[in-house]
Amino acid sequence: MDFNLKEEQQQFADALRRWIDKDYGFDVRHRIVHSHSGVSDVAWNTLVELGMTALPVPEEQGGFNGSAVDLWVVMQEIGRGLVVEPYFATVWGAQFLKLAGNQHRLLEEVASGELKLACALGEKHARHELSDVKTIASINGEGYRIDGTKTVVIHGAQAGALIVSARSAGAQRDTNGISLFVVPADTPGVIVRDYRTIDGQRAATVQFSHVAVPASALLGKLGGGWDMLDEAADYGASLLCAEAVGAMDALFAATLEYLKTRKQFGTPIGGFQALQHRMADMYIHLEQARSMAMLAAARMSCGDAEERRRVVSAAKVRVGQASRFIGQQAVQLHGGMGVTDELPAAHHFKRMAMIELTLGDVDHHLERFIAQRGFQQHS
Amino acid sequence: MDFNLKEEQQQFADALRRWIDKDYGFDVRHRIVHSHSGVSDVAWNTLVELGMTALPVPEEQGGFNGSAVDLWVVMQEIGRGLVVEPYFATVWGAQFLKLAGNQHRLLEEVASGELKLACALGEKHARHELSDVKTIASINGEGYRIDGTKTVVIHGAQAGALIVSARSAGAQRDTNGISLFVVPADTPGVIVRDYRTIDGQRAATVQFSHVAVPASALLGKLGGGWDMLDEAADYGASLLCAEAVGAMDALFAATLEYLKTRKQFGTPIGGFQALQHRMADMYIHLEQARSMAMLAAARMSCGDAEERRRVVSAAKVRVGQASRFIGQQAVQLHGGMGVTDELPAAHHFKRMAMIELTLGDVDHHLERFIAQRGFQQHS
Amino acid sequence: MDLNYTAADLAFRDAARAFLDANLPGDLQKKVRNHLRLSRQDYVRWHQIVAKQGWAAPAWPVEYGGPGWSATQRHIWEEECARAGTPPILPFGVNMVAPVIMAFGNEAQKAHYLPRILSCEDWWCQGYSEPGSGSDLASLKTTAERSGDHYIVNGQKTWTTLAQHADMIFCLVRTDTTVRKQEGISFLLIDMKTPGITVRPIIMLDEDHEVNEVFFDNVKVPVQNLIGQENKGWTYAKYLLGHERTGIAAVGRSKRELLFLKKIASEHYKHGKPLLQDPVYAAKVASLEIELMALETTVLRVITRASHAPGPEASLLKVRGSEIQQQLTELMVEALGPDALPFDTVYLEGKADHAVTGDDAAAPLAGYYFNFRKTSIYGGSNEIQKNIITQMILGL
Amino acid sequence: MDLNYTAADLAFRDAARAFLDANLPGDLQKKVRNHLRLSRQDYVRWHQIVAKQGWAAPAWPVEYGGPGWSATQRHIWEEECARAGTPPILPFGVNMVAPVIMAFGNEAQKAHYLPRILSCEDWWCQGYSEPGSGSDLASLKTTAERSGDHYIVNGQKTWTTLAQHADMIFCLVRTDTTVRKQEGISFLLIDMKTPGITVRPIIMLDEDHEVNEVFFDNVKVPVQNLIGQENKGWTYAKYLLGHERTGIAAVGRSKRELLFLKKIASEHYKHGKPLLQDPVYAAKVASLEIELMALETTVLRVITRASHAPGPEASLLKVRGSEIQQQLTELMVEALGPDALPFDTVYLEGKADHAVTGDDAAAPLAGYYFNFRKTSIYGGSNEIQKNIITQMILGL
Repeated sequence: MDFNLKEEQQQFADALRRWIDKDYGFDVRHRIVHSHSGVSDVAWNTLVELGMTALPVPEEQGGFNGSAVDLWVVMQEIGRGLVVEPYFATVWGAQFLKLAGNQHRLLEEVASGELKLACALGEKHARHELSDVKTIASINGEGYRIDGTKTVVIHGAQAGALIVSARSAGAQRDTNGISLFVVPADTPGVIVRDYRTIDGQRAATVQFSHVAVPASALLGKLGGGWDMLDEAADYGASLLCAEAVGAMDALFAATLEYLKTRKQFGTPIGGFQALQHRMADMYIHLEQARSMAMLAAARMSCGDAEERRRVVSAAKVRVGQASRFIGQQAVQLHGGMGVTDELPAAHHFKRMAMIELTLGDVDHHLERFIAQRGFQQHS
Repeated sequence: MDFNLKEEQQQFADALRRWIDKDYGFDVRHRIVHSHSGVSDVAWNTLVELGMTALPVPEEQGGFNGSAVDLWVVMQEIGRGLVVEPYFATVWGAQFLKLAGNQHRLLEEVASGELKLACALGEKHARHELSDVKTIASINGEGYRIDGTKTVVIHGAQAGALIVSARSAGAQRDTNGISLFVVPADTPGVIVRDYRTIDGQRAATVQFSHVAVPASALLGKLGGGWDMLDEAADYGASLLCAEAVGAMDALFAATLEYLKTRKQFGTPIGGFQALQHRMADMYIHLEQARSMAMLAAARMSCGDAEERRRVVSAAKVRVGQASRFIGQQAVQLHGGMGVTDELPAAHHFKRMAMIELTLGDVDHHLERFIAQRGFQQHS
Repeated sequence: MDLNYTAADLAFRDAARAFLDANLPGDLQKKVRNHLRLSRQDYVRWHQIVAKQGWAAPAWPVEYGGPGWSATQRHIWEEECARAGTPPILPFGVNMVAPVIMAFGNEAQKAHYLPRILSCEDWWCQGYSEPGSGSDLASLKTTAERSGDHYIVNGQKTWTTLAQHADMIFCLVRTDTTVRKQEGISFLLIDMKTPGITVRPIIMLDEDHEVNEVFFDNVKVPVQNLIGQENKGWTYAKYLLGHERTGIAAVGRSKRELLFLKKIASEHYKHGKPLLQDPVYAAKVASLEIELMALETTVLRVITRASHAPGPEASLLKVRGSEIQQQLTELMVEALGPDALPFDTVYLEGKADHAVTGDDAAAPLAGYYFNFRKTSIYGGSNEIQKNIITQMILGL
Repeated sequence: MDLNYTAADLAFRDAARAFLDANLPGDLQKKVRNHLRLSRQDYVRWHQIVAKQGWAAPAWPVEYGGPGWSATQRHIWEEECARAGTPPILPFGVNMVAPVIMAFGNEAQKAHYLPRILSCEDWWCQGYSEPGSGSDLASLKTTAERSGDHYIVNGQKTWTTLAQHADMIFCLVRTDTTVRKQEGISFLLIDMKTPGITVRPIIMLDEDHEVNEVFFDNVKVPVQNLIGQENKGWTYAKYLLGHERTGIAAVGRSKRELLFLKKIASEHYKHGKPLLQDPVYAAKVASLEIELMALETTVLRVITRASHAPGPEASLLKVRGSEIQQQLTELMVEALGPDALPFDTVYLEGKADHAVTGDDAAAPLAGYYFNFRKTSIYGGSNEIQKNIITQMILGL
């Protein structure tokens, strides 16, 4: 058993962190967030140059064939640096293409940085349930026609192509009958409404009105998309866990520094035992969350779907609990400064809180953990 | 609105407390708990002399016609003093007789202290659900026959008569079809197995084998006992809330005293801020629990069954939460001494924990609170 | 012990409710209930409606224009305002500087300021905190040096709520640097239009402009703006801290928000059913509702005590009250799930009829959650409140 | 990063499991799994079975009779013992006094004591805490005055686990009262049969006799029983404190208890269905199971770090490990509901085949819950552990 990173992994992380420290500081990010587009081409191009977009792509398509653990290392830095470019959305979307297995051209474009992706899976009223799909896919000549509306599509307006779930059979909440498609964003009938999210990112409402796609747009089997969706969602959740751990690391360090420097009653506030013990509790949360996030990344490709679901749900739960505790307490310990827009602390807190609500919150994943067969066993 | 006690109420409480302070100290109680019978006739007689058994009984039957609030005052002192005599069981049982309305002779015996009561309501597998009744009541000539086994009957072996729930119709968990009886403990076929409970009290398994009772033993209507059972259970729960608040008061005071006197690192441990803030949290729990317990006692006879259920369940929840927090933290703050048999602290903790499990725990009452119509309303 | 309102109390409640039904403008009510941002005009408009009725300062003595209500009646009025969803009557004038002027101001100050506070002609803000003095307020550094008929004020205040709208600020300033820190502080009233005052916005984490820094650069303040005696300001500040603090529990507001939470949780789904019917989620709501019931009872226990004004028990109300408010916002955001992410400042400012996603109820809630982290920080952080409980109640 | 056991580790695990299957007596296993009280003979019997296999002291160097296992193997062995439900190998000899003797004892001491520890010929107990010195251990008052070839020991130790069974006690004693409190302490081995020693039981809140007070009244201890140098005892004690502390997380035991909890919760009902299927209860169990999964991974992170022995991170493991153990017992009692109340010491002591209520699984659990409040107090209370984290890891 070995918890150490490989040298190449460490190098990837170091390169990314160096760039963030140098060129993606708090003010730079602030300007990007408040710009019209909400993302920066310059920043994206740097991510491409650093090999980040090639990392998840198979070697055959010009990538580095990075594992979930490789991506875990990168996503931590993304979280630490509060990077708002559509990296997560693209890597997550690429996982669908990899699982589908017939999307070499698009993966090449992902690797080269030409193509950004977004996953249009959620719908109004579905909340965290990805099988709650009303969007319809119907047979349309040789291809398919898609109709419906997807909500809170992360970086939906910045993507060149969208991964879309649609129902080709079954009732509204059935896992059977769900089909997955990859749809170019400029396909007629795709209407994207871009907006800011409160954590400084972008999302969109994406409406599909009589959207005609060719047969080649189908990922996997018609009506048999659930297993792929479930696995890719786990992959996405494990990336978000890594991002959250990175954000927590940064927030924890900033809070510790604040406790050492901020004085009240003539002494650094870090000298007050009630605050010390709160920091100790935060430290324990952080390390426990880190352990679960590592385990989830390591088990992503274990080949046992129940074990994967168990561990990813456990990680999303534990990281969510830690995010809430560390986020809220870090703000509290920062006092008034913690609730202003002026310190990175508040932005880490906001990002962590929104990760909690993305791809299943604590209660959703507790329930999923409980639903796995192993939970009821007691011998 | 007035939260003050009336003078007579205060006098009852004071008299009881004076006796406990003087004659029912820690060592006296220890000897009683470890005696063969587990209760003391001397102590019981004193309770009778102080008017405690007459308190809940209507004036017509020689009592003081005390309200739930009057009993609340007394039960606090019982909790503070960790009194192990079957006072709660008797007062609770008397409430059934009062609600039934045709049991004057027995109520007179309760008032005079001759008769102790116990409520044989729980069954194996029912946990907190008092409607989960397998014990059968069948027609038997002019009267009834009772067959079944009741478990964890508080002070079952010390009682002269038992209040028994039995099913005369309906399925195992129906509220309809439950009948209530009062059965003399010496009735042939009643087999009582006495044992200690971990909080220093007594309970019993009570088996009913072909127990024949006359028609006059029926309390209320045949098969229509549920409303009475539900109301009397709320009455019992509110008494237990008061007892728990009394125990918490005593435990809180003892812990505060310990923090002021116990020294470590050359200073009273009450000087450590982490412990100070824990005590502040305990104080808040205590006052919030006290508020809810008062409200429950005050609402017991409000005439609105849903409001009564709502408030009593809320009180049992809040008192349960406070009991757990204050109990566990008091032990922790006492350090090693807290986990020994040698200080009252541990005994208050144990009693509070067992009250949590009696007449519905936190989750049971949360669920009952949610089940009331008002909960889902939002305008 | 009788835990019911008297018939007189109930009649008072009906009267309050009838007044609110008749006089609370629908557009203001909608803004408040839906968590939209209020403009200066919104606050002033409501204050003047209430002032016209003679109810703008419930705690003031009748001689100054108060309605002469009992503590219970004041509580009922607060409850009813919260229930209806009125804009708040801001405390800085009515509940903070006014009691100090009444207790320690001279007759000229009373005659000038109190009617203008009551009518909202002057909008007041509070100049207490400084960048280096938060919880340790007495360490403040802003100085006021006597120069003829004026004080010359230099320094900086911070966390000054809605200073951008204010006509007047009451400040704690240091008038003697040679003595123990509590003994060199004075209480000064300053016109915000005086040259040398600069207000810089502090943007909150929900991008709202709610608080400010206020800079004083050789600001000339007439000596007649001094309250009471020079160097006695700390006494007046402490007097104020002990004043009228039960409202801090925000029970009425939280009761309204609980209903809003239940509405949100009835309109968002889990497994195709309203989330409020999910056992795990419902248990959290129920637990919070019970905590709020308990707090309401605790508040009533405190205010109906004939003997004296709320003392250190107010710290309990502050701690639990702020936690309940925060948990309500947490559970709202949890109910929304991903729908909490969209952020639409245009809608929040009232400049669009609907939120960008079309979900008007959801749009403000994530910001509300983040913003309300302040409730456990301001007005004496919950850590400070626990220190007060420790010292004043527990004697540790 | 590879979070799987190696093939060699797995083979080791199989061997351990096979040994336990073949050698753990069924009656002992049943007692442990069902939370019954263990007799002296139970402990000794199991120790001797393991010692015969050469595995009684996994962390000892091979030269003294250790098996030469890696940290990962030791972890696996602990896991497998916990999983099977073996009585514990008590730490006072093997893991506490033995490392000190190895590091600081002389050759005669090593030759005499170590084999007797390994074989359990000597039962050791620990004389550290005193009534006035709990968390502040260095303030201890028990004195040892040199008198010829002996020390004369006077004073009192407390919380001495299972001293009623012990042959030997290792003590921290004060040999110099004139210096800083840490500098006048010596480390002494004392035969429990020496005249002047009195053992008084302390009864725990579950009425178990687990700890004791030990009184020393002019107890003559030969000087050759001194470990290392006089007045250097504090150094040896600190060495011991840093030694082999990952077991303190009790992950293996908690995994077994989690299964027991699930069993209990499957056999007790809510609304006619197994409680483990109730969403609210199941969420609590799941949350705890996840915390335990996380802790197991954290333990593995710590022990597989090649560089050095666990440092202050052990405090994290202690805090969370003890909390998990406590929560498991809480959830067990909650599952029982009223069935937790019956208390049957006759059955707990193994003097009856069945509990008075007939519910053997339930009978010990309330006592277990109460007793396990100790886990956050002993071995350095969780408050002390947080102080360590604060100082050693956070640098506050």
